[in-house]
Formats: sequence, C-alpha cells, structure tokens
Amino acid sequence: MDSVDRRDFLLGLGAGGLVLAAGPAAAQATPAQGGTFSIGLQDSLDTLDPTFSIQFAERRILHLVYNTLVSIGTDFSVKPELAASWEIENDGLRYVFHLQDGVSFHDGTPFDAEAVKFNIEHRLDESVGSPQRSRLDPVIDSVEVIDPLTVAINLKTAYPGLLGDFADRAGFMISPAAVAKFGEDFGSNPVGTGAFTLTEWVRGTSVTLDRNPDYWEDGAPYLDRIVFQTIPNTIIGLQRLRVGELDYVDNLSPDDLRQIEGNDEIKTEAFPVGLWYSLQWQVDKAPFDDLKLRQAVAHALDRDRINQIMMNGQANVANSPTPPGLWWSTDAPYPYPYDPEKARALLAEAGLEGGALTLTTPSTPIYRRLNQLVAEQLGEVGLSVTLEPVESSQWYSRVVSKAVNFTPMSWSQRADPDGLFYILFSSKGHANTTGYNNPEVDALLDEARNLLSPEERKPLYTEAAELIVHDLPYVPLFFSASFAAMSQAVDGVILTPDSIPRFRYVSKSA
Amino acid sequence: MTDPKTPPLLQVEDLRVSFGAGAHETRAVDGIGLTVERGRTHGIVGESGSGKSMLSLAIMGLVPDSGRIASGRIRLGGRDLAGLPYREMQAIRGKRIAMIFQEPMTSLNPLYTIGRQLSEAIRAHDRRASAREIRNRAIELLRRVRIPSPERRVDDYPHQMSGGMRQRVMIAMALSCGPELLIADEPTTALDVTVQVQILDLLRELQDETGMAMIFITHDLGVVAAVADEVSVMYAGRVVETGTARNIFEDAQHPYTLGLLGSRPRLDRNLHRLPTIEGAVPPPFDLPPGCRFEPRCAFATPDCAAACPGLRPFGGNHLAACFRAPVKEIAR
Amino acid sequence: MLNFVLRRLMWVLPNIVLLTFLLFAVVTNWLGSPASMMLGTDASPEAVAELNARYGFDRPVVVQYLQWIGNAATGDFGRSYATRQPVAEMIGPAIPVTLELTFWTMLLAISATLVINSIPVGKHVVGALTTGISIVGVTVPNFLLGATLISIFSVSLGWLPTTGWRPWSDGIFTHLQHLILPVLTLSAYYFSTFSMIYRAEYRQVEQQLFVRVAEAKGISRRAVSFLHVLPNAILPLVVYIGTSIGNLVGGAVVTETVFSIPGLGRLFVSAIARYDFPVMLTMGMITLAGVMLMNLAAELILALLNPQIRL
Amino acid sequence: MTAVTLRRITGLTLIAFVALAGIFAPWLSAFDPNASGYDILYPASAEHPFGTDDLGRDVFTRVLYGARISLVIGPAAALIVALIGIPIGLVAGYAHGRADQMIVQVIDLFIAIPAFVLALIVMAMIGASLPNLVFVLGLVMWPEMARLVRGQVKSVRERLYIEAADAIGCSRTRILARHIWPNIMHTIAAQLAITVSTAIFTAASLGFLGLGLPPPAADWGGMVQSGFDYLSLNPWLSIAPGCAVAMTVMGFYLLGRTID
Repeated sequence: MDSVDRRDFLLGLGAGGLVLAAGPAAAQATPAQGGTFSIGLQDSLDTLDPTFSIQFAERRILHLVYNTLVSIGTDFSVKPELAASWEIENDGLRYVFHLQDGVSFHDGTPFDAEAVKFNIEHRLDESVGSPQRSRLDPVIDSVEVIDPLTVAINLKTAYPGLLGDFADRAGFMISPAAVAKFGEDFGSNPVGTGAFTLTEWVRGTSVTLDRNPDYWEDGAPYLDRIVFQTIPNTIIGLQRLRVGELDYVDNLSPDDLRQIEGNDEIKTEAFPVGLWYSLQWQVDKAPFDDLKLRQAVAHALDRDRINQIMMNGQANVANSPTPPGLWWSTDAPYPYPYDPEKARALLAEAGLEGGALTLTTPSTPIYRRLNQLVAEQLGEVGLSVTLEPVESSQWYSRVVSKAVNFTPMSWSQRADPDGLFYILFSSKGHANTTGYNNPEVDALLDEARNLLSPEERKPLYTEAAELIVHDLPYVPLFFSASFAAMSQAVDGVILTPDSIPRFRYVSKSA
Repeated sequence: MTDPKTPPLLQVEDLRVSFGAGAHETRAVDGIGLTVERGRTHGIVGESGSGKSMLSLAIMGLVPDSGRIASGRIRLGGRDLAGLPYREMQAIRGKRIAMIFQEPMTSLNPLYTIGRQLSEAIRAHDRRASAREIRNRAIELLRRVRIPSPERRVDDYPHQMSGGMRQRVMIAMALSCGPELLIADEPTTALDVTVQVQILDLLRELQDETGMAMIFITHDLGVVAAVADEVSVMYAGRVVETGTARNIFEDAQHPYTLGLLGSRPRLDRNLHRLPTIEGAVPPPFDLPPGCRFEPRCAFATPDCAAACPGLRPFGGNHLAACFRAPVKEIAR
Repeated sequence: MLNFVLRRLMWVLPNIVLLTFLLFAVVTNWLGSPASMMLGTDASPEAVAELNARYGFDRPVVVQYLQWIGNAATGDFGRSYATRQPVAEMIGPAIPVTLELTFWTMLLAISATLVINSIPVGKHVVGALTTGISIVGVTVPNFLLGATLISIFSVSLGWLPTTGWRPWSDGIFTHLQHLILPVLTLSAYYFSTFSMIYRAEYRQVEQQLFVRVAEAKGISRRAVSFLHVLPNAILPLVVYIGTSIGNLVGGAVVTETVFSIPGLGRLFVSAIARYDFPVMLTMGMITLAGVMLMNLAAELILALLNPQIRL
Repeated sequence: MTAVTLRRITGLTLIAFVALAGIFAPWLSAFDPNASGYDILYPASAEHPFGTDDLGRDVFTRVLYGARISLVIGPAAALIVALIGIPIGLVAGYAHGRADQMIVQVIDLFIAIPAFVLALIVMAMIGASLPNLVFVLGLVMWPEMARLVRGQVKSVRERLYIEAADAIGCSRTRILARHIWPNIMHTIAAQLAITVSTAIFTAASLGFLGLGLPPPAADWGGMVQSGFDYLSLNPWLSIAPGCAVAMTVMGFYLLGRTID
C-alpha cells in the first residue's frame, strides 16, 4: 500500500552526543565488482522527480539517481555529499556551501552553483507546486551564486533543520537542463548526478537502474545494475528472496522473520531506530478537547500487550516522543500507566461512559492491526470504537486537512530534537495536525531553537516533553522494530535511522 | 425370386435393440427379421412408436448412446454388421448403405452450403478426389436429383431452399457414393402432396438407374403401395405381418394390418371400412404381457392376453403373427 | 455489413458520452476540488485558486466535460493527479498486458470448453466431471484459487514464480512462466461459465437431425462433433462472451491484484483508491467502449458463423 | 432423483451448514471472534483448528462469525435487487411500444456498465459499511433481474390466454397477479437465489480488494486479504475464509440453478 511520507528528516547542527551502531558499510575492504542487485519493493511509485515526490518508497530510488547537497550517517551526523564543506554565518542566518568539483549530471551538464540556485528556487516557485514549498518558503530568503562552486543561502529566520532538509528531499539536485527538456515528464525521465541512471521503469512492475560509469565518487558504484521489483506483500518478497529471485527485502516485522528462521543463505538486520507509533486527535475539538477523555484513553491502553502482539515484544514502549539513548532523552515516568479502573473513573467524571469514537484506519496492515487492538482495549473500558477505513494515500492529506479526528500515526526519529518537537508540538509547527497550542511549550521550543549547545537545550526539551506528555496531543505507544532480510552475498546496505535504506555502496559477491 | 446361391443383400435376423438394463430394460426393437433383395424395395409400415425408425438406425449402426443392439444379426451381403464398432461402420455408412430422413428442413446443417455438405459425403469415402473433382461430382449429383441450375444452387445455404429441394439434396447426398441399399425413413411425410409425388417418382427413377435396393419406411400405406415390392408391418417393436405388396394389400391376415388398411383414406373405393384403430402404440416400457396388439384388437380373446403369437406362414413368404388369423372371415 | 457496423457505432458513441458524463459529474461533485489533489496537502488557498483557474476546475461541469471529451477525442486524456504522467502514457503500457492476459485466458478457456465438451468419447464421465468443475469454478472466488495455486506451486513446490509480470524482452520462457498461474486462475472461472452454456447448447444441437445425417454419411465421430455440432453449439457462447465481457472484467481486476500484474485492472483499482480522477475517467471510458465493441464484435462473428443472419 | 433435485438438496445442505455455523457460533467455539491474544499466527492445532491470525484471534471462530455477515449481506442485497428489479421488469414486460423501449434502453445502459467495476467505484466513494455495501450490491445487480423479469413476462404474455384475458377486460394488475405472476414466480425465485450467491461473491471480492467491511468485522473477503501476507506461516488464514465464501456461494448457486 502507498504510504505518504512524513518521516521527514530534519537534521540539526549539534548531533554530538548520539552514536548509533554503524551500518555494514565498512565491513568489506575491497567490494566485489559487477552484478545485479534485486530489491523487493512493496509500495508503489508515482514520480522520480524529487520536487514532487511524496511516496516514502520513492526516496530509496532518489538516493541512487540523485545526490543530496549534504548527507547523514548512521549516527545522525551530517556529512558532505555534493557540498564538500560549508560554513554557517550570521548567527545561523546564512549558509555558504562549497561544492564538489567536477560533478556533472547524467545528461552531461555540469553541476554548479547555478544548478543549486535553480533547484532551490524551483521548489520555492509557487507555480511549480512543489509540496516542499510550504516548508522552505517561510525559512529561505534568497539564494546567491558566489562563484561557480560556491553558493550561499540566506534565511529569514534561524532554522536548525536546514541541513537536515538538504540531506533529504529538498537536497536532491536535479538537472536544470533536463527539467527544461522534459517539463512535466521529468518525473518519468529523472536526470541527476547519482551513481545510477534510470534505464527502464515498467510502472507497477519494476524499476531498472544501471551504473553511472562517470560517477564522481571514487570506486562507487560497484554494481552494474539495481532492479526494484514490485512485490504485493512481504510473504511473496520473502519467498522470492528464498529462491534467489530477490537479494533484499525489508519492512519486515518480527512475525515476518519467523518465515526465514534457520535459513543460512539469508541474513537479517534491524533498522537502528524504529518509528514512533502513537495515537493522535484534535485537542481543540470535541470530544478530545476534554483532557479527562484523553487521559482515560491513555490509561485504557495496555501498551505492553500491544507491543507483545504486534512486535513480538521486540519494540520499545514509548513514554515520550523520544526513544531512550539520545542526548535529549528523559527517563521521566509515564503518567498514564495501564489502569482500566482509572480510565473508567475518568470517563465517569467526564460524563462520557459508553461513548462512541471513530478511529480512522489507513489501509496499511500495521495500522489495521494496531487499531483493532486499540478498539478492543477501549471497548473494555466502555468506549465503543468504530474503525473507519481510509485508503493510505488519502489518509495523511485528510489528517492535515483536519478531516480526521482520531488516528494512529508514526514518525521517524530526527537527529535534532527541534525536528519532531517543533513541527508537531509548536502551535506554529507545519505538521501540527492536532491543534495543540500550549504557550509554555511554544516558548520552550522557540528558546531551544536558538541555542547551540545540547547541555543548554536539554532541560528545555525535557520540560517541554513533560508538558506534552501530560497534555496528550499524542498518546505515545511504541518505537517499532523493523527488519531487513538479504542474501549473504550482499554487502554495503546502509540502514539509516530514517528508515530509508541506502543502496549506493552495495556490492554483491558471486 | 430368391436365388439360393447368392445371399440376399440385407438379412436382419431376430434383432433386438434395448435401452436401459435389468429391470429397467426396454426393447424398442424386439426380435425382428427382415430380408431385402438386391434392387428391390422393402416397405416398412407402422405407426410412430412402432420401432421402425430404430430398426433403420440399428441397420445404420447409429443406435443412440443410451441404447444398444442386444441380440440378433444384420447381414449385409453375408457380413454381420451388428455390434461392429462405430469406426468400422464408418466405411459402410454412406458408402454401401445410405439413409434419408423424414425432416428435410432440419436434416441439413444450417451453417454450411449444400455443396460443402455434399462434398463431405463424397470425401468421406473417397479421400483421393481433388476439390474440383468433388465439386463437379456434387453438381452432377444435384443434376441427377433434378435440381435446376445446380452450378448455382451448389453454393446455396439450406435456408435458401424449399423443403422439396432440400429433400432432393438429401437424396443426392445419399446417392453420392452409389449405395447398394438406401433407407428412406418417411422421406415424403413432411412435404406437400404434389412434392411427395415428385420425390417418390424421383426415387423410383433413381432406383431404376442404379439398381439399388431400398427400405422404405412410412406410416402411409398409400405410399407403400406405390413403391414397395415387399412389405413388413411393424407394431410395438415387432413385425406382425410380412409378405409381398400383393399379399399385404389384397390378403392381409393380421387385425392390425387390416386396421391400417381400413384407416387409410381411399378415394377409389367406397368400401365398408373397419373402424379406425382406437388407442395408441404402447410404449416399450409398458408392453402388455401377451400379444402386443391385444388391448386394441377387436378380435382379441383371453388367449391373446396370455401369450405372444409368433409369425405363421400364410402361403409363400407371407407371414403373420396372430392366433386368430386369418381374420378376414371373422370380420365379414 | 459495413452499414450495420456504422449504425451500431453511431449508437455506441452517444452511450459512451452519456455514461462518461455521468461519471464525470458524479466524481467532480463527490470528490471536491481536483486542485487540492494535484497540489498535495499543504497547498495554499491562492495556489488552489490559481490552479483551479488554470485547469478550469472553477467552470461548470458541463463545460469541463466538453473540454475533456474534446481533448480525449484527440488522444489527450489529461495528466494523472498521482503520478503527473499523461494518462495515455500510463494506460498505454497496461493495455497490452491485460490484452495478453485476456488472450491466453480466453484461448485456454474457450479451447478447453470446446474440446472437453465436444469429445465424443466417455460422455457420461466427462459430462459429470465438467458439470462438477463448472459449479466449483463459478463459485470459488478468484482470490481463493489464486492464493491456493500460489501456496501450492510457488510457496510449497517452488515450481513457478509467485507473482509479477515479465516482458517478452526477458525471454519467452520467463515471460510465459509468469503467465501460467494467473491465466489458470482466470480461465477457471471462464471455462466454467463457458462450459455451462456450451454444454447445454451442445446437447440440444446433438439431437438435431442434421447430426444424424452427418453420421449417416460415414464420417468420423470426431468430425461430427467438431464440424457439425460444435459450430452450431458455439453460437450462444459467442453471444454470451459478447454481452458479458463487462462482468468478466471483475475477475481480471482481482486476478491482476492477486498476481501483481501491471494491467488495466490493477491500474483501475489503484486509480479508484487514490481518487486519481483523470485515470479513473479514462479507464471508465475504455471499459465501456470495450464492452460495447465486444457486443458489436460478437454480433459480427455471429453473422459470419451463421449464414441465416444478415446484417 | 434428477440432477436438479440433487443440486437443490446439496445447495440447501450447504446453506443450512453455513447458517447453522453462524447461528451456533458462540456454542461451537469458546473464543470471542474479536478478542486478541498472545498466540500470533499459530498454525492449526487442536485448540485452534485453523490457527490464529496476526492479532492472535482464533481463525475458526472468525470464520464461523463471518457466516452471520455473509448471510445478512447476500439476502439483503437480493431483497434490494428484488425491490428495484422486479417492478421495473414487470412494468417493462407489460408495457408496449415506447415505454417498454425506454425502460429496456435504461436497463441495457446499466447492463453495459460492468457491475464489479461500478461497485468498486461507488464503494470507494461512499466508504465501507454494512448498509453501504448492501446498497451498492443492490445498485449494480438490479438490471439483470429487471431484464429477466421482463423477458419472462413477455414470454408468458405471448401465450394466448393472457390475450384472451385482456380481451374480456380484466384489469392489468389482475392479469399480472392472477395469470403472469404465478407463471414466472419460480424463475424469479431461482434468480433470487443466484443473486444472493453473486452478492456474497462480489462482497467477498470487494473485501479482498480492501473495500469490504471495516475491521474488526469478521468479513470473509477481508480475512482472505489480510491473511495473504502470512500464507507460509498459516495458510488457513486465507484459505479457510476463502473456502467459506466458496461454500456459501455454491449453496445458493446450486439452489438457484435450475438448468443443466
């Protein structure tokens, strides 16, 4: 099923304290050359134009066809990519990027400062209609070409997430000449600077990418060809992996792994940080404007049971939006432990015993499972819950337009706390779909945004997190456990914490 | 009449055609004997349900799948055809024995031209003939059955022809391989009276030309009188009387034959007639225990209900199956 | 004949126009602004207004429809809201896929129907067997059959690929290998419906006198069955296929989904799920046109087979 | 026993079997069809004859309860088909000339629209729920019924005695009720049984495409779909509800199929 991507990666400046397990990139000294790498792809693809891409699955291909301005590592650190280095000036209001020399697009046109300027202005152009515009427009003031390999971006306001955006969709550099040539068809004829070029795209079936012989990074790529093959579900993906039709399948749950237990030819790896699963509602609208109802729901949910059933107990129950182990993590106790009696009492106080709720259910299996458990548990405290199915691809736009009041949600983790906290919980956050507006939280987040050192910022986020968890715009549920399975012959898949595997440096031994 | 040295063309002996098995067994044809000499015409007369059509199908080897030849022999020039597999019969059907049917309107496949259907009959027994040759032969056959401008009509579809024309086509088809025996199953029944006469004339002429023998099945004694040399009268699966045409028409012995003769409209004579036979032929699954005609017979005695009479001679080859025969005297 | 075809086409066109207009009106009224779908979620009201004006979504439905149908007549069906591709480009590659799937399926279903039900030997056994199979075939849903076949031949035995579609360029063997299970699944249903209709008619035709006549000519049983009974018994089947092709589309939708075949059925389902209106509309039109053309084709075939019908 | 009788008896037996399973579900199974459990995707065992699903629910129990849903959807949809299709068919069959022509045109127009595709579109638009599903099924299936009824009325009318009744001045409703209806009743009843089977079949197909009843309803089509992901862990998850659909559909189909 399609899933609209909102696991946007927002990277901060000070990723200092966080070290996650390094990916398998460094495992092999001399990667094998050549071969075809086949990947099972469950989601559908709409476009390979990063300006318009909103499907999550598209980005694993975008990372092959294009380069981003900067990149992130498995430890959330920002690394050079097309920008070899950069300076941040003027108290974070001006970013100057020094570009790699000698990079050209697949069509032979050079990648230079003008190209960067075109890319950013293209996304800002209202008539283009890029979904990234609303994100960038309030932040970016102007783009200046200083010399062919130097470009400066002036901001309207300090924005610690800028580099994160440039490691992500806003940072994919497309060929201005190709945009002029293909116009609206650019999405089917992508031209970037990446390690692979699009050879064939049979919609709904496969995407074939061939190695870019002129790729600018030393050595890479190692493979001759990467093929993404559409699979209808994981069972068929795993089946094809077993018979060798595929080399790689991911998005696997702990239950899925049971199907390949004991197979020596297949290895599995866990994604480093799971998605933050939660329930959200509109706190400024009946019935969820009643804190007692929200608390009753929180008390009614047995999150350990949910973890046990959905994730085989391998997920981490979430007590706040932040998983343990990050520099801004807190170990504050969760104020709403599983307590059905208390939930009933709260409902009685609120006069909502026997109430009826509608829980929006996107057509993704995991949400469908989650919602049935939620409905069951809320049913036990006397709340009758109707599940309203919504096609996945329609779901998030309905959440944004506030047509949905009560829905499950999942967000990927960000390298900087400003990432999730600001967009979700600030009243000005662009992804604040709950109507949550707590001036105290706003003040704390604004203040933390303009500070640089983690030590100074941590207390502010800790306080904000406590307020947020108390106010319950979201009920935190768990951080998921998600796995990738691949042939033993495969090396160099990088499982980043943004849940987008990177295949650029993959090699395959014969 | 009968040359003792050469066997008759067709000799049917004690033929039984059964449907079903065990307690459910019914006999559509029950112990029939029949002899057809070369070049002669044997008429078979009976009401519908008497088994005369099944007899002809049995001779053709076309008993429906649900039935079978239970016993008896069908000798064609000495060779027994009964029980021959479909495949072996294939070489005989159409080639040595041909058949024409009652309903010319439905006896041709509506999807094919008559030329094609004729060609199929020719090719079935002559695989070496060229397409042109076959077509010429088809046209020639149409000419022989007096179809005007056969070169044109050969490409017509059946629905473009009248009933009489179609019956001529059927006859042409039957003649295509020069059969020794032609079985004509009520060939004129469905046609207008004037056309009937034409078709009968045609058959007679063709018989003179080719010297083939004919089994002519009908319920119409008038027609039999016009064509047959020998006649057998069938009732409920059995032959009740057989003999020369003269025997039957002038010296009928069996009450059923007399009944048939009586029920025939006669314009030439205004004789006192026997009452039309009441009732219908009993179905093969519900036969009376004794003489099968007993329930309808004006002359029946209790003996008739007790046992089934066999054929008895009444001079020469004239046979009849009745305990009370001759009955003419009784009737008078 | 030509006259007849033209007359019928004159009748088909207004029907398509009427039905697509209904679809158009219903969809635009129910789904709200196509602009918000095109711009995505965080579109500003100004952008929506501008796009509305640019694409003319603010005009009356009739005007919009006329424009659409006008463009459609020149082969321009607009662009997909979801993929921004021209609709014709999206649908184009799906057409041969579905056509090929349909071709093999029909070939298998029709030839199996005709052969199995016309074999002159062992009629009782074969008859009882096909009646049984037919009943199972029309009542077992495609997805169950598909799932069972996948679970047996792909998952357990590993003989055949599970799902997917490979183009001819991947090699004929690979291509056909991926076709086996979907074609089997789909033809099971068709074979069953076809068999029922054909068998009933076959038995009627078999009783006809001309069949007896053909046998009396001394031709083989096979020739009688296939040259005389079959061509007559096939006529109602032709009519049925022509008039019910639309209902057969449903099976293709499910089967293409089960086996992830990038054909029209799956495209249609995904367009419906995403409210991808231009694709939906074009697919709707293609389906209707297909149904009506199949009706016409059936009549023509019937006329070709049966000399008694004059057009 | 004729083939038709044999089929009817088989059909009724299947329907009775499914109906009894649905009615006595609480007695046949100790489990709650919607209660989750910790035994996720267990294969078939004595305790769970069809194993458990991805929420640890007993598949056997859910298949049993699913009978209730199917046996509501099928007959309810057939009722709607009857309420729309029969009157229109009767009117068209009895009307002469232009009126008949117009109704036939409308019926033909609707028949030209592939029923399943129409059902897909409408379901996607109005959203899944039991009443919506029944409504959509009724909406797409009535033209077939109308066409059948019209044909039946026309053929009965052709028989002389209706003309005679017409001639002696019987009212139209009286003719319909006294002369036509008794003659076509059996055909319509058979067609209704077929309609029930088609409705259940279509509902299951919609469920399989994700447009059936929302979870946690024990909707057979939806169960097949969600079980598809786990065919190798517990094939019963898809196969058992799929077979239940086939059995029910076959039951009604056999009941309604009067020709060979």
